[in-house]
Amino acid sequence: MTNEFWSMGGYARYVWPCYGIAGAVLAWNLWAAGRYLAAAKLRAARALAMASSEAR
Amino acid sequence: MTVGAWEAFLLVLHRELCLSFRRPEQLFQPLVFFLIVTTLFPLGLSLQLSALRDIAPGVLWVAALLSSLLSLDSLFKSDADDGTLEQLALSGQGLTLIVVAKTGAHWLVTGLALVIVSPIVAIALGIPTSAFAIMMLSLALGTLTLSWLGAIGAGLTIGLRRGNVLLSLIVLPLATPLLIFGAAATDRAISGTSTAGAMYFLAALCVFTCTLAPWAATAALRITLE
Amino acid sequence: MNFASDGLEFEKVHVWRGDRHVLQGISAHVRPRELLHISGANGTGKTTLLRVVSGLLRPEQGSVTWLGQSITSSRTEYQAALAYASHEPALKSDLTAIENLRFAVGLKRRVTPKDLLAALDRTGVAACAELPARVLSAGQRRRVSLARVLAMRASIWLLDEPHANLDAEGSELVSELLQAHVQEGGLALVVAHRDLALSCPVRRLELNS
Amino acid sequence: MWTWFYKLASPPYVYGVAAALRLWLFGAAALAMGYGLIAGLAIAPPDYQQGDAFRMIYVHVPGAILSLTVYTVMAAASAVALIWRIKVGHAVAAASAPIGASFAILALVTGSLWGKPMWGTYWAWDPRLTSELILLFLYVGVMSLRSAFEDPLRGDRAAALLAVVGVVNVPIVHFSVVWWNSLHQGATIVRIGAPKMPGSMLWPLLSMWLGFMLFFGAVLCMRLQAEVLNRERQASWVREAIKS
Repeated sequence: MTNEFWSMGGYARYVWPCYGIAGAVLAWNLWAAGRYLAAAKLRAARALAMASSEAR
Repeated sequence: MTVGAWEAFLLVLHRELCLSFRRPEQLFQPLVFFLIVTTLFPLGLSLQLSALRDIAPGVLWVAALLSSLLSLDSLFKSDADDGTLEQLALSGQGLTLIVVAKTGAHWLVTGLALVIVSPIVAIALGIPTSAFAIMMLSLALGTLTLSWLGAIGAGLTIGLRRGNVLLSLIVLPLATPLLIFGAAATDRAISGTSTAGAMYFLAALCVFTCTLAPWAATAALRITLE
Repeated sequence: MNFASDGLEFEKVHVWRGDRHVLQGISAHVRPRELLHISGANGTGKTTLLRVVSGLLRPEQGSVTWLGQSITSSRTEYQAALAYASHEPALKSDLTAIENLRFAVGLKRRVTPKDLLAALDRTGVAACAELPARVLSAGQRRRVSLARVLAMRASIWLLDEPHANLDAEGSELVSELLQAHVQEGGLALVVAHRDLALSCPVRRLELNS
Repeated sequence: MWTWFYKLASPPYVYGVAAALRLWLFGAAALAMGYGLIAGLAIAPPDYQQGDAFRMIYVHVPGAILSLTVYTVMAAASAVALIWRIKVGHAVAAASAPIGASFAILALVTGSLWGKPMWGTYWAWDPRLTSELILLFLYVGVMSLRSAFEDPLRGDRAAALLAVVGVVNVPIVHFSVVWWNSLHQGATIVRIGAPKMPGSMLWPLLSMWLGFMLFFGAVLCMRLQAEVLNRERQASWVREAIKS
């Protein structure tokens, strides 16, 4: 059963890369968005710090 | 004392033509490019004239698109660089009118010129003379549409450093329908089958673009002029 | 020339460029027969303010009104009454001085070559009328651009550094032109570093960052 | 009515909603995709024509549909931002573009992987593949235009205009490629008619589509938070927001 499942009726070499790429695209989206948000937060924090240091 | 819209349109058109003919080398460059590209294709493929006929419509149209794109970069950019675009924008005439006049002039000196030299290229590519009329008409419609698509792209990329690369990136995807219908019309004219379908589509695209693109190009200019 | 009673007003104009808050709530009211002298150090937004007033740049907050009407609602009429001279002379180098004037002024009002020549003569560059702008010196280009402002016969002048590239005599000319314009009932906004040395009423707006 | 509209589009409100929705959307997306994967890969029977190769549908079709949906979202947000000068619209458009582009790439790559066993070639000038490629180019154009401007505000507005122009163009491109294809009679295309699908095949597909939609929503929320922060100038609420 497992073997049969993994072989995908002979189409394994197309089906699994297909799902692999889908997984990769979804993972990239998560990773890139997370990094982008972190960078934006850092930038905002820096801007705030600069503004408050100027105010003093 | 005020200047009517038609008068203003003619004045801008006159200005553009005047500027183009003061720089004839800029006028000829796209045409020479068109000739060179279409000559390179047969050389690269080393085909017989008869076999060349099959790829001729595609070659002709791709070369026409690329060569009109070449001159689009300067449509608004040279005026933006020396500040005269601001003067035109503040002239008290609608910006759309100025955009229409400038794009129209651009088509006259590049698109129409391309249409006029296209028979030379067509002969070199083995296109029969019976197909010339349809080929030239389709090129005229296609280059006019492309001038308008390009006006939007040129308006959007005025102040940018690598503007011309971006311009191609923006305009070429929008121009795929032109390539498809234009090449199809030429292809059918060569084989002697009915060209009506493709020509109607080309004409429809042309009318559609000429109606909407002036507003889009004006909006683009307003954004980049800020 | 028809000059209305109420002039040009801009109120609490805010403009950002990227993260930079270039104009931070600038207001002023300029009436006919008045001249507003805008000064300030480099990068304080003098040119930006002029572009906002001209209608080229829409402020993110604040309004510009002409004769009590927002300039965005009556843009073409407003801009027809406006002569703007940017920091660069805005000439096409392939066209002659008089052609440059003709294609710019001709959109505002019907002009004859004689009008244009008179304007060029007033700014002292009548001799350059038939020369392409390419061969003119920086000072001559400035004078041609002043002639363009003059020939437009507009009621509002927006001049950005009109003295740039001009010699002492040229600066004198700028002052004379401004004075005559204001005395005829026009209004002007002038960006300049130096003192304008005018006898007409001059209001000052100093920008700082 | 309008005050309500502007409150809805105010940056702090959008930031808060996006932050709160994010986790729920991710959770729901994981559930929907989980069911879709198991049911699609293991439970659904092989297709009588394509065998197990048809299982690629469960990522290819949602990816392709989403690439169009995201473009529509981007163009709609751009239009709103241009017409009413609502800055959050630009933030939504900027946040959507990279997600949509990634889905377009997904649809193209999985499409060509599916094409190999079915058509015998990785690439055919099939109308759908060609339009998808043009769509990807449009995404790239919008993103490059936005980043090419030094002033982010102008970049936003230029990109928004291009997005709106593009959305008019996508149907024309698709239609013209269909017409062109009918002219050329290229490779025979095996089509799967969705309505004819039995439920055991269809449900996983719908579930995957829903999962992709929810996933888009979740990633959009994350990116939207970042874009709103990047565009914000009134610092008062930002201080509170980035602490959490």
